[in-house]
This record gives sequence, structure tokens and C-alpha cells, in this order.
Amino acid sequence: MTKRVLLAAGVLGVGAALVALRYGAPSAGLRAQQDTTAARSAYVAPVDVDTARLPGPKQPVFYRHDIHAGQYEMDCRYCHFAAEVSRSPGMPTLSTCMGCHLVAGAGNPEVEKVRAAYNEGRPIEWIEIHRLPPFVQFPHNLHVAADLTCQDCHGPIERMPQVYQYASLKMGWCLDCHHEEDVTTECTVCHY
Amino acid sequence: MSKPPGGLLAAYRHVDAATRAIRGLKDLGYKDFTVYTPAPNHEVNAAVGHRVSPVRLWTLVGGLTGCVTGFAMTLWMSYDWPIVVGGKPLGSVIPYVVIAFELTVLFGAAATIAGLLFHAWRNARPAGYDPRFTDDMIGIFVPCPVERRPAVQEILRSAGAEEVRVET
Amino acid sequence: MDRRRFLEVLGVTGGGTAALAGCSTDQVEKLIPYLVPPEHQVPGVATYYATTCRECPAGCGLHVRVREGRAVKVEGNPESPVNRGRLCARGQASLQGLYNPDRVRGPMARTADGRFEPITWDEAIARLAERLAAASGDQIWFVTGHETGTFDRLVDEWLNGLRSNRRVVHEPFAYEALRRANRDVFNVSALPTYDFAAATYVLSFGTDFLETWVSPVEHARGFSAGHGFAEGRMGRYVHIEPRMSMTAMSADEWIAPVPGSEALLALALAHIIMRDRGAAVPPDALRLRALLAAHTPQGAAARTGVAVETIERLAREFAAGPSLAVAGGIGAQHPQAHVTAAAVNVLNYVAGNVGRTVRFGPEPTVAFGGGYGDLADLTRAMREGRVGVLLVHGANPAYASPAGLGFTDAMGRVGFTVSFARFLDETAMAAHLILPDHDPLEQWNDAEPRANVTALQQPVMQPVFDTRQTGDILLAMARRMGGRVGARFTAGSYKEYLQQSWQALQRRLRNSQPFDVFWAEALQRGGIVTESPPRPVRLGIGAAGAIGEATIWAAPDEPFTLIAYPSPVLHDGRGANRPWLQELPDPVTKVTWSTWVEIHPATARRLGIAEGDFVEVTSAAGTVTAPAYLYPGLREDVVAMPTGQGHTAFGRYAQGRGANVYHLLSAEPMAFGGVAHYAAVTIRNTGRHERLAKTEGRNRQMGRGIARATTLGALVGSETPEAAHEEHAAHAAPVPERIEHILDEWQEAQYAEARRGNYAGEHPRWAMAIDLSRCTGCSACVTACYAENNIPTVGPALVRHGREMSWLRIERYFEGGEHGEPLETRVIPMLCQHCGNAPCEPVCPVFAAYHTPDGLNAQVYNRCVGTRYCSNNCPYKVRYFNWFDYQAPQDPTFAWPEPLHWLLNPDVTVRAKGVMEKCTFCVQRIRGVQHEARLADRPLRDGDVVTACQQTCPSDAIVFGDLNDPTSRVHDLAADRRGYRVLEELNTRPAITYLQKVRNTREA
Amino acid sequence: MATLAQPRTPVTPPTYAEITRDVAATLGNPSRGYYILLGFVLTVLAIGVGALLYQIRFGLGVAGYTPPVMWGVYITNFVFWVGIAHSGTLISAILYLFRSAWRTAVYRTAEAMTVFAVLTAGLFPLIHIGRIWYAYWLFPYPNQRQLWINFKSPLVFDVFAVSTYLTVSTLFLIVGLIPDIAAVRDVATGWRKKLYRITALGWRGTDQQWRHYLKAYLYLAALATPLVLSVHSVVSWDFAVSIVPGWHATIFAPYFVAGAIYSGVALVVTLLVPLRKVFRMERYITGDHFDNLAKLLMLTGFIVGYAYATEYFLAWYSGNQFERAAFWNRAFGDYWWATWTMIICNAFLPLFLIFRKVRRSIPAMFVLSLFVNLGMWFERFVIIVVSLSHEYEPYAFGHYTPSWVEWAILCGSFAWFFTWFLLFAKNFPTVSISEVKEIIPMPRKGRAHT
Repeated sequence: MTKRVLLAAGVLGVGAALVALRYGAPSAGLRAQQDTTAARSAYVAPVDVDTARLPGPKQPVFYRHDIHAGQYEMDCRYCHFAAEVSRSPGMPTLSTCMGCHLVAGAGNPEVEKVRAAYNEGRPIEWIEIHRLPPFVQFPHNLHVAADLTCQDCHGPIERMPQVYQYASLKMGWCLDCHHEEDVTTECTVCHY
Repeated sequence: MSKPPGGLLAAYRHVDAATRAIRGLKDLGYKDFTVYTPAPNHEVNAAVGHRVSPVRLWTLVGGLTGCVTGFAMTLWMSYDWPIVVGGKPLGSVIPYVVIAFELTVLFGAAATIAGLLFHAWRNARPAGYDPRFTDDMIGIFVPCPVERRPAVQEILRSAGAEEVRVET
Repeated sequence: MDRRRFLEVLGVTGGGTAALAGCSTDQVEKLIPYLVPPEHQVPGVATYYATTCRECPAGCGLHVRVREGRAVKVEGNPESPVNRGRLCARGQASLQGLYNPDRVRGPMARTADGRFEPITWDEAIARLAERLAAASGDQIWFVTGHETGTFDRLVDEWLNGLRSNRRVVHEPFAYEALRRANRDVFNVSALPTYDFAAATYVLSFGTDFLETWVSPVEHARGFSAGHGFAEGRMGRYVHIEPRMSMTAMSADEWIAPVPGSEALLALALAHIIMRDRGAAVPPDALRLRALLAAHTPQGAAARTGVAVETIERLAREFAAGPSLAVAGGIGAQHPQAHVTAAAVNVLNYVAGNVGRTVRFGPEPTVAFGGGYGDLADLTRAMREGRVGVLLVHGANPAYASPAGLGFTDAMGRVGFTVSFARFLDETAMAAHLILPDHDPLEQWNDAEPRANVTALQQPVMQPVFDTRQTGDILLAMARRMGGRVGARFTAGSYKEYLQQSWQALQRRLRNSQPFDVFWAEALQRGGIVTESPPRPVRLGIGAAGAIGEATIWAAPDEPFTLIAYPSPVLHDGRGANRPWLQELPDPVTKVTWSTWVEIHPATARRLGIAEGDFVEVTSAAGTVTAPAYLYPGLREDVVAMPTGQGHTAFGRYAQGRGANVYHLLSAEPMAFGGVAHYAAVTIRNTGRHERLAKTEGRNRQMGRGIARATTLGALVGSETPEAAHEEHAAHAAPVPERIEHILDEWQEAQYAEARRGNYAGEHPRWAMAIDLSRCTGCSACVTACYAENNIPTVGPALVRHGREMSWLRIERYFEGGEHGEPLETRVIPMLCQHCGNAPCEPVCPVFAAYHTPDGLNAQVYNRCVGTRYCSNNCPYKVRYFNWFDYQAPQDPTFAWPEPLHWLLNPDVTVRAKGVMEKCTFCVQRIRGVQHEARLADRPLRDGDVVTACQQTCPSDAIVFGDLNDPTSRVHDLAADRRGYRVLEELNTRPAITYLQKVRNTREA
Repeated sequence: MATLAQPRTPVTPPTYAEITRDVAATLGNPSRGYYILLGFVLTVLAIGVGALLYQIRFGLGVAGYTPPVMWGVYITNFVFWVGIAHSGTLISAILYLFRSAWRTAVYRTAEAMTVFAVLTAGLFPLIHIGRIWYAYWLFPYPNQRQLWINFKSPLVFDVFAVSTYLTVSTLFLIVGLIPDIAAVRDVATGWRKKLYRITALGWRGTDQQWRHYLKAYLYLAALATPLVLSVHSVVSWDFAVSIVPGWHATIFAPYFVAGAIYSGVALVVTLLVPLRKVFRMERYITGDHFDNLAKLLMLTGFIVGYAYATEYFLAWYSGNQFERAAFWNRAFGDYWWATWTMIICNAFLPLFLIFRKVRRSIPAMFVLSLFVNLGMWFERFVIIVVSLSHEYEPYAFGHYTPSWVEWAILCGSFAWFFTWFLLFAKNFPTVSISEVKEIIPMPRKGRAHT
């Protein structure tokens, strides 16, 4: 009984979030999600997954991109708010999480972790997965503006219960794309 | 490899004796005998009378390959990712000559060695050998079936062999 | 957001500033997001806050660049009328005050055994309150630095509430002499504003107006406007001082009179003007006629050692146009400095400059109060045990006062000493309680640096440490003590108190906006500027007396006169704990990290002193020992030492370096109530020797035409251009026209071949122009470069090995000065020339050095293997190698001890051990702007890209832009007739065009 | 080569058997002295390695580098050792082509010296670079970064020249060794026999083998000859190609090659004198050999002296103020002592070789060769360091003094060289058996046929 109530609350919260999003300019993230509209109702994130088998490091909170970005089709920029305007995508602040999770997902142990952290006023220390060496400058905003979808580099994130490094992120990997798209391969574009 | 045929092995202390024996053998129509010398000796060579070694061809081919590789590599790499330095042409042939030259020598030398190994070590292990041949004696080994041995032995002895023995 | 969390937030982009390690992605990095999104903070996007610089009383406006909640760069605020967006080296280094690893990290109390131990704020405040309650009003003394705003009032009111008026302002460079002279001559105790831009003729009587004097950045701007060459016109500047200071290096003529005799010179000039002009002088000046009559040129010549003709000429030149004479510099503060200042006031008045180039503002709300005299009184009081509680804020009298005063010992007799110091300086070390104040970049405050300007300070970031603003403590104290003092203050916090006084200000200005709007605007602009006409001043009654008592300071019988001149870098010593400033070569001597004694080469030869020999300088007051530096810019009977070094505390960077020149100065307050910076000394060679940590190899350019100069006459066509230039041209390997042509085409062809690297369609060619007729050698650009590009400081030992990393250096060359002909100094900023045919590029085996399509000579740090061939092949020697690991905490060469590393620019890689680095023309700024332009889908406009050096240059000598854009400033300047390229005969085709220095040798 | 008179063969030429015996004798079990020497050399080597590790840990700053002097003792050593290598190839290859018989007794030593010298030289570019752990970036290998190297850079020339030289000279040495190893194989016993059996590659000296062998050897010599000339030319271009005053000179290639052979021959002498004594080779390495080596020294020494003169003349004649300043600074600047050491050792001392007495006196030659080695090291030091210390920008002039690390590594490099040489000398024939035999007529019964 309570479960159903909570689910409803969760859906409501996410619905609110999505509404809020429609006002944003159409962008990579958004399109990525429209592409999947066909499969909208089709994809339902598995309820229980074998966490031991999942690729990628174990995060302090088992946050599931496949539920948020996949099943509920939330726009990436809802949490990674800076991707369009800054070189760094921006990590969601806990208050962003609480926007929904004040109501949604109560009882879920992972959600409870988030709430606890919020109440204690201690940020969650996520483990960084996509890490570039410090001598590489990668502006997210330019790549978003260049009509790349998040998935192009980060993989099918909306199907990942636990995020793992999808692309090698090595120089050769960058170059392949830059050559294909005939973008500059000038060294000082990334190295300075 | 299959066991080499047996034959007669003669040892000489004197170079003129050895050459006499070699000529004798050649008169009898022997071609496939082997002469051991501790050091290169022109009299023996003259007596045996070989054609020029084909190793030089290996050197030539190797050298040319190196030269071509040198120019090809440098030029291709310069244009594969064109980077301008000091306002110089992307592919500047003049400095690349150095690379090409070095590779010419490198490949040439390598090929020469390969040639040497290929030619000098092919069937270079006849049955008969004696340590003294690298010291101070000239050796001649004549592979021949048993029935013809007396004749050959005669030639070797008469030429002045210190000793003649049968190798199987 | 408390400090812990703040540190965590930094983690978000910790990577950006981390080491240039290998590409290993295996080590686990944490991403720690904000808990709640702070307003206008987007990670990766910079925010700018307007505030005010408090490194010296000038009060320049600041724009602080903030990334991820931490200040990473300070720049001038273009809206501030004081500095118009420019900044000096000290201002640039204010960031190192904020992040200084030796800051007091929380309240501390002295224990029985004399150590300091941390305590809680509540406890600290309790202790202070109890002490204050115990002490009777007149036993409570409060020493502050020069405060001109709300805090100043707060302190007064607060003391008043405690029935005390024992307020002492200690500002080592307080210009007592000048203020005294203004009082005497004009009945104004304020300092006027000086319009160097309007003056076509500047006469400085030992005043370092480009270094420390009053408002150097403002003066530099004005001076370069008035004296810089433009459209065939420029001003003329004559400097009169026994020593050629950095300011004097920009002079067209340097006159070295007998030390202390400038007043006579000034009066003689006044005399001549009066004589020649007759009634043309302001009527009330005629009163002085009789007095001036006594000061004949002949008389002056006899006592100053300046030829009569020269004096006459100076007078003619001075009288000719809108001119300006300045006096009262600390470097000329001899016992009779007030007379000099008075004489110069009279001179200005007689020449009709007052109100024209010398403007007094409206009656200032706060006078530039106090002076050394008050400190002397305090010391006496302390010694006599009349001081119960001593509070010290923003001043370090224990260091910046003559040793003879015995301030430190006297402090021992004080019942309870409270210091609000941010660092453990000499005074704080002697205190009982330390209540660390916020750094100026963390606090709310305001200041009135000069008439018509009220500048605001706002916190640009969360406090780095557990500090509290002194204002808040005083208010808290008042509340706690209640009663009379408690009643006075209604404000809950200092910010509130500040706003109250701004409400009052708004009323005064009859500004009708709602206060929030008024306040918000003020915050955005960094303060408010009011307009008011200059106050007309008349000659006061005291004028005659002031110059009447023209008893010139008798040059001492001791063999030498010591000039303790203010260090343009370390100021009065407050800059000594900033590694950037310690490593910044002194603009004149190019020495870093230490003190030196300037001695004329001839004198040195006579005494058998070589450079680096430790000489013992002894005055009546004391003795200091420092290595000798042979400087031709001195009279032979003068030796000079800078202020600022010789700290016995004040943190790792300052402590135990060099010698404190204050030990040589008389503790006796002079007639004008200040310290005399002249002293009679003897010098002795101790025989000890040390290689000076200077960045200079040879100080003569061997006719290689690196720093070229010409004369105004030559440019406007009446004289022949300078010899050195000709000789140079003779040596240049001539390249035939035809060949030049071929080379050009070829070079273009090469760019064409590299289209694949093309950045944005028709790419620019970045280039720079540096106008040597504007550059004063102040070296602000050097520090700005350190700040922008994460350049490590290496310390004296490595500087001795020539391993300093400054991508941009100011080369200082001497011309002449030998057998008779006048000494001329030339400065030239030397940075990577970004050559079109860069010799450094083709020799790199791995393409780490190469040429970008937009004309940059790029250096890819992570590709560099460190063969150092590029540096050998660089004719300009502007490539710098990482000899050690400057970013490894475990290494002795670690350059950014926590929290200093927070000022690292996240957009610039920190270079690793074993790689070559160099000026990149601030490529991170270029790319940043290009990205923005591309996102906004607009073309780049000239002036979009501003390099750090250009941005800060107080005299606007540096211009950066696109050479391919025919409308750009740099395009015009590159074709300027004064333009030349250093060592261009090597056919390196530099992208930097230098415009010859122009000397105005026109003598009327 | 006119100076290379044919030596009068020894009064009583050794018989083939004697030659084999004498040479094989040098391969007997080492004496205590040998082990002491080896131990000492290894200790010094360890110190050098320690210094290198220290430098890698803390950075190149531990060396004395003082900008603008960005190249110091390490590059000096590099050029010095590459130079040493040259005489070996000269004697073994060039003199072989010239069919000068006297080389047979000494060329093996020279050739071994070549290989080990190049082996030593090759270390220094690595020791010298800032990030030794990325040294492999200097080779054009396919990598995920899709980056190649800059073939316009003289340093890349070096990479190719030095590695080629190392390979070719090693092959040349090995090929020359094969028949001799076979010879000692047939007289050796115990573990050595095993060693030689493997390393002789089954050589038996058949007519077929000799036939190909001689051709191959001839062509290797023919390839090594231009190579040896090219290598030091390339090294000289490291400097000549740059714009540094004092480096940028067209004379550099021949000047360096001559200098290289000069220093190399000197070291050959330095090595031969003790070797001859210890291995009792007086019969094979005679005064004639030293006489000829001395003549070589004289020739190259004169070329070097001439080059010095030319440099100064051109500096003056060019009228280029930078060149003039650079050379004035060389002769009378901070480093005058280095310059004059080089001039005296390299240009004046060889004049003594005019006297036959000196040429044939082994002690005199030994001492002289030491001085030449010293002088040639300083030549490189002067060219590299002194030129860099005074370039174009007077403000940026500097003064460099090497640090203990650099000295330690220099000593270490000598130790490294001698470790190899000692091991070689005790385990492989240092005098070519077959070639010495080749120039001695074999006994005959009757009168030689015509």
C-alpha cells in the first residue's frame, strides 16, 4: 500500500521536474531523450540488479541513471546543470536531489542515505569516473553546442544502473572524432 | 639434417702441398670437396677457384631498401599530421637525407649479415673436421664412396699430407 | 558554508589545478558537489566581484576573479577613478596575502611559557572584555594603520565609548613632511591630487611618484599620458635626487644635487620665475618676493652643486607650460623634508600650477591623520606603564619603526596587548592575544582613498581560516560590555554598521534611490565617485615662515649619506611575506629575496668593495650588514638601502631575509613629526662575500640595440637619431629585398599548409606591441604573469643559479654614465617574441614546440621530454625549464604550500618536473574568448583578448591583438616609425614590436 | 694515408701455432689484479648510477645547469664518447679498405673500444633529458596519440645516427670475431669451450665460408666507412644547425670528425700500452704500430689545430658582432682556462710527435695520449658551455659550474666503459688471430711456385 503511494509521489515529483525542463532550450540531452520517446513506455529499468556484476566503481550511494535518465527520462541537464554554459558539466547539489526526494522514494535505503546526508549537511563524495589528465582542457559547453549528445562520450548512460567509463578518453579517441568531423586538431586547443 | 656422406680427411702443414692436392682432386673431376684453412689464404683460394660471392647483392638490395624507407617514412609522417615548425616546409627533403642515409647503412649492413649467414652456413658441416684446422693446418675433406677411396687417398698422400684418415 | 565544506567544494575542480602527471586515470578522484548551490557560481565559469585594494593607502579598485568559490586573480576595476582598471605588483600579490600559508588560522593566546596556543573565539572575546573592563579609559590605547573609512570612525567611537582618546595611527609612509608643508603653505592638511597628464613639464624633488608615493598607479597612468610620446608630442620630466630611483629611470634628465639641498633649488627656481615674470605671478605670492630674493641661483648653485645655467634653464622650462613639481617622497625624507615640500609648494604656487595640476579636493571627511610622532608618544607611555590595554590593528610598529625607539621592549611593560594581525608579524609576536582579522578580500569595509572617491570592500569568498573581522569584534565587545559603549552601537554586525554609515552618506549626497538600489550599485561599481570642483587655496600666513626657516639639512661630516628609500616592491615591509614580491626583481637593481647596499662604482673601487661583498653600514642609531650592489645611479657620497626586508618574524617568506634599514634611522621624530630616511653613515667591508640573487647577467647591451631609444628631436626631424641605433644597423646582416620577399611568401605558404590546424576559418595572427616610451619598469606585468600563469617561485638559491621562472622579465640596461656623459637607463619587457620563424621550434625532436596557425609559438608541456635544445636556440632566452618539482609537497622546492595552491589558475596547467615552459600570450584567455565568440556566433573584435600583462600595465604600454585585422591597434603600432623588433637581423620575425623609447632632450 | 708506412714485419715472424697459443693465453683464468681492477671499476659505476637515480628523483636541478647554459657536462660527455668511438671504425674499416697490414694487430682492441664507447655515449642523451621516462617518444613508433616525431630536428638525426652506428659497429665486431672464436674454441677447455662453441656459430673455416665471409667483411667495411664520417658530422650539426654564436659554423662537420678520430686514436694508445704489457703482446704490437698511431694523431691533431685557427679567423672576418663577442669571451672570458687547456693539449702538444723518438717511445706516447684525451674533453666543454653562456641577450648571460652529480656521472661513464672493456678483453681475443695469420706466409715444402 505505502509502496504505491510513494511511487505515485515519485512520479509526481519527476513529472514536475520534467515540466520545469520543457522551458529549457532544446539541447543535446533533450534530443537524446526525444529519440527514445518511441520506446518511452517500453523501457522499464530492472527492479533488482546484481550490483556485484555491474561494471564501474561502487558509488557511496547506489544512484541509478537507468531509472532517472532511462525510465523517467529526466533530462541530463536537470542535474548536470552547467553542461551547456561551462567547461565543467556541474555535479547536482544535494538540494537538487531533495527537490524530488523530499517526497519521492521514501523508504528506499539509498534515498534515505541521500536524505541523511542532506540533513547532516555533508555532501556525498562521488567517485569520479570520467577523468581527464589535468593538462587537457575539455569544454563541455562547446561539445554540447556542437550537437554532440551526452551518450556520444558517456555511452548509453540511461541504461546504466551503475556508471562505468564508456570511452577510453585517450588522445587518439578524441582525435578520431576530431578528424571525422574535420574539427581542428590544433594542439593548443586542448593543451595549455 | 640427414647425416653427411663419409669420406677422406687429409691434413697438411704446408700450403704448397695442400694446393697440389687440390689441383690433383680437380683433375680427377672432384668438385664437392672442402678445404679448411686457419686464415684466408690466396694460394688455396686460387687453387680452389670460386666465383665471386653473391653476398654483395644482399648489400645492394638492403641499402636501396633502407634509402627508400628513409625518405618514405619521413615524408609520409610529416604530412600525416602536418605541424609547422620555424616556418619551414612540412616535408623538407634536405634534412631527411640524413635519416635516409642512416637507414641505408643500417639496412645495408643488416642485409649483408643476413646474406653471410644464409650462404656461408648452408651445408657448411661436412663429416670431416679437425681442431688443428683453425690453428696451423690446412685440411681437405673429400666425400667419396668406399670403392673410390684408394685413388683419392693416393692423390692426397702423394701431395704430401701429414695424415689421411677415413671419416664416416 | 564553513571552511571544511569550502575545502570540499574545491575538490570539484581540484583536478584542474593538479599536477601535470602522466595520463594515469587509475588514482581515485572524488567529486564533491556543493550542498546548496551558491548564488551566481557555476563551476567552470568565473565570477567577478568588485572590491578595493588595501595593500597601500592608494585604495585602487579591484575586480576579483572567482572560480568555484575561490579568488584566483585580482585585476584593476576599470570604474575606479584611482587606477582605471590597472594595478601594481603589490596589488596583484594581494592574493598571496589572502592565501598566505603563514596566516593566523584562528584566535590565539600567549601561554605562560610564551608560546601561542589556539583558543575559541568566545574565550578570546571573554578575555579581552575582562581586560577592558579592568582598565580605565585613558589606559586603553588603539593603534591602527591608515584607515579612511567607516572602520576609522568605528574605532574612534568605540574608544570614545570606553572614555579613551588614545588613538594612534601608524602608517610608516604617512608623508608627514608633505602634510606639514601643505598646512603651513596652504592651511590644508590634506593631500592634493596631482594631474600628471595635464603637466607638460614634471619636476620631481626626490619623489618616487611611480613607486610608492601617495597613489602610484594613478600617477603612472597620468604620467604615461602626459610624458608618453604621441603624435610628435610628449612632456618633459626632470628628476632631482641624489639617487636615480625607479621613477627617475623614466626621467629625461636626472640631476643629483648635494643631499638635502633640494629646497634651495626649488626656491631658486621660484626666485627666477618671480624675477622674470614680475607681476604675472599670483598677487599674494608677491608677499614672498623679499624672502625669495635671498635665494639667488648663484647661492643655490654654490650649495646644491648644480650649475647656475642648469638652474636658470630649469626655471625657464618650468615656467613655460602647465608644469608640476612634486616633493615629499619618502626617499627624500631628510630632517628638513618639510622645508623642501614647502618650497616646492611655493614653486608650484608661483608658477600658477596650484588649482591646475595640483588640485585640493573639498575638505576631506577624514584627514590623513596621525604620524610617527604619535607612535613615539605611545612608546613613552608604554615605557612609563601608562598603557593598560594596547590594541593593534593593521600596523606593525615593532618592525616599521627605528630600533632606537625600542617599541618592542616598551611593549613588554604593557598590561595586555591584543593584536588583530592576519600574520604573526613582529608586533603580534609580542602580543598576549591575537584575534586574526579577515583578509581585505574577505571583509566588508570602505575607504576614502582620496577626495571624491568612496570605495567599498566586499568579501569575494568565504573566509579561508577561522578569522573574524575586527569591526565585528569591536561591536560584539561593545554589546558585551553594555553601558555607555554598548548604547552607542545599534548595529548587529559590522556590515550593518557599514550600511548605516552608507545610508548617512546617501543622505549627504541627496541620493533619492531606495537604499538597496544605491547599495547594490555601489557594490557592483566597487564604490561611488562624486564630482566636486577643486577647492581654491591661497597662500597661508605660515608660508613665509615655512620657507623662511630654510635651514638646509647639513650634509654630514660622516663620509656618506644613507638614503633609506621605500622599496617599490615590498613597500614598508608589508609585502615581504608574499613570495611573488620577494621573487620580483627590484626594478632598479634586479636583486631578489634580499637587501643590498647601493654604492657608486667609483666609491666601491676606492674602498675596495666588489659586488656581493658584505658591507657594514653604521649610523648614530645602529649598524646593519648587507651585500653591496654597485650602482652608477648614485652620487659618489651617497649610499642607499631599500626598506622592507630584515623581518624577525612575519612568516617563512619574510623571516630572516636581508637587513632592516630602520635600524639605521634616528628614533627622534623630526620637526614635521616623521622619521628621517636620511642618515649619516660610515661603511666598512666585512670581507664576507655572497653571490647576489639577482636576475641580471650584464647591465650593458654592448651596442646590440635590444632596448633602443631615440630623441624627440630625432623624431620630429631636427636631430639625427641616436648613435647606438646606427651602430646596430651596421651590424645587422643585410637581407636583400628579393630574399625578404621570397621568405615572406614562403612563410605564408607554410601557414597555408597547416590549414588542418586552422582554428576558425580565416585565423588571426596574434601579436603584441610594447611602447618603451610608456614603460616605466614598474614590473606590475611580471607579477600579473605569475598570477595568471601559475608560475612557481623558486627562492634565492635557485635565482642565484639563474633558474627563476618569470616568463616575462623587465631587462634594465645602462647607457653612458661613464667618463662624464650622463647616465641613461633603459627598461624593456622581455617575453617570448612568438617568432614567425622561431628558431626554437625546428630543433624540438617531438614537436612540443611548434607554430600554431594563429601565429602563436606554442609549447605543449605534456609532450615535452626536456632536451632543452629550444632554450639554447632561443636568441631572447625566454624559455624556462622546470629544474625541480615545484608542485610536490614532499620536495624542498614546493612552491604552493597549502592554502597557497588555491590561487592556481584552473585554466592553466601546472607544469611538471623536467619540462620547458614559456609565455603563451595567455593562450587560455585567447581560447576562452574564442570559445565564447563561437558560442555567441560572433566574430572576435579587437580588444576582446587581453593578456594578463597588458591588463595590469599601469602606463598602458602593452597592446595585444590580431595583426591580420587592419583595424586593430596592434596592426597600426606594428607599422609605427618607432617600431623595431629585437634582434630582427636573425630573421626570426618576432610577433612583438617594440616602440623605441623617446627622450625629450629639448632644452628651453 | 701516405703517412701510414708499412711496418717492417718482426725479425722472426711467429708461426701460426704460436699466434694461436699466445692469443689463447690471454684468455686464461684472470689474476687477482684483474678482479681488484674490476671491483674498483664496478664501485665507481655504482656511484655514478646512484648519482643518476638521485637526479631522476629530484630533477635536473641537482646538476649545475645555470640558464642560459642549458647543455652542460652531459652533452660534453656525449660528444666526447661518440668521438672516441670513431678511431675504432677508422682503424678496422677504413684501414682495411686501404689494405694497411699493420692494423691487424690493433684493430680488434680499437673496434671493441668503438662499440663500448658508443654504448657509453648513447646513455648521455638519456641522462641529459628532463623526463627520461619518456625517452622512447624520440622514436617514430605508431602510438595512440597519432603523433610522429620531428625529422627536422638534429636531435632526431642523432637518434638515428647513434643507433645505426651502434648496430653496425657491433655487427662488424662480431663478424670479425667469429673465426678467432672458432680458433680459441678448438684449443680452449671447460666452460670457455662451451661459451666459444656457441659464439663461434659453428665456424670451421671452410673455403666456402671464407669466400662469403671475406666479401661480407669487405662490404661491411665499405658501409662503415661513410657511416663513421656521417655520425660525427651529424653530431656536429646539433650545434652547427643552431643559431648560437660559436656553434653556427659550416666548418663543424670536418672539424668534429677530425677531432673525433684524434681523441679516439689517443684512447686507443691509452688502452694498448697497458694491454700490450699485461697480455705480453710485445711481439705483435710493436713500436711500428705506435709509430703509425702517432702519425695518425699528428695528422688529425694538425687538422684540429687548423680548425681552431679558422674559427677565430672567421669570427673576426665575418664582422658579426655576436660571433666576435663569443670568441673573445672564449679566449678571455670567465672560461679562459678551459679554452687554453684545450688549445695547448690539442694544438701544441702533438707537435712533439714530429720527433721519431717520441713516436716510438711507449711511455711518451702514453702520457701524450692522456693529455689529448683531456684536451678533447675540454674542446667539447668549451664549444658547448662557453658558447651558451654568452649568446645574444646580455641581460641573460650566465655562468655555469658543474655539480658533484655531473662529475659522479662522468666518472661513472668511464667505469661503465671499462667494465665492458675488461670483461671483453678477458673473454675474447683482443688480437685478431686469423688476420695476423693472414699477413704471415704459411710454411711450404718446396720453393714457392710462380
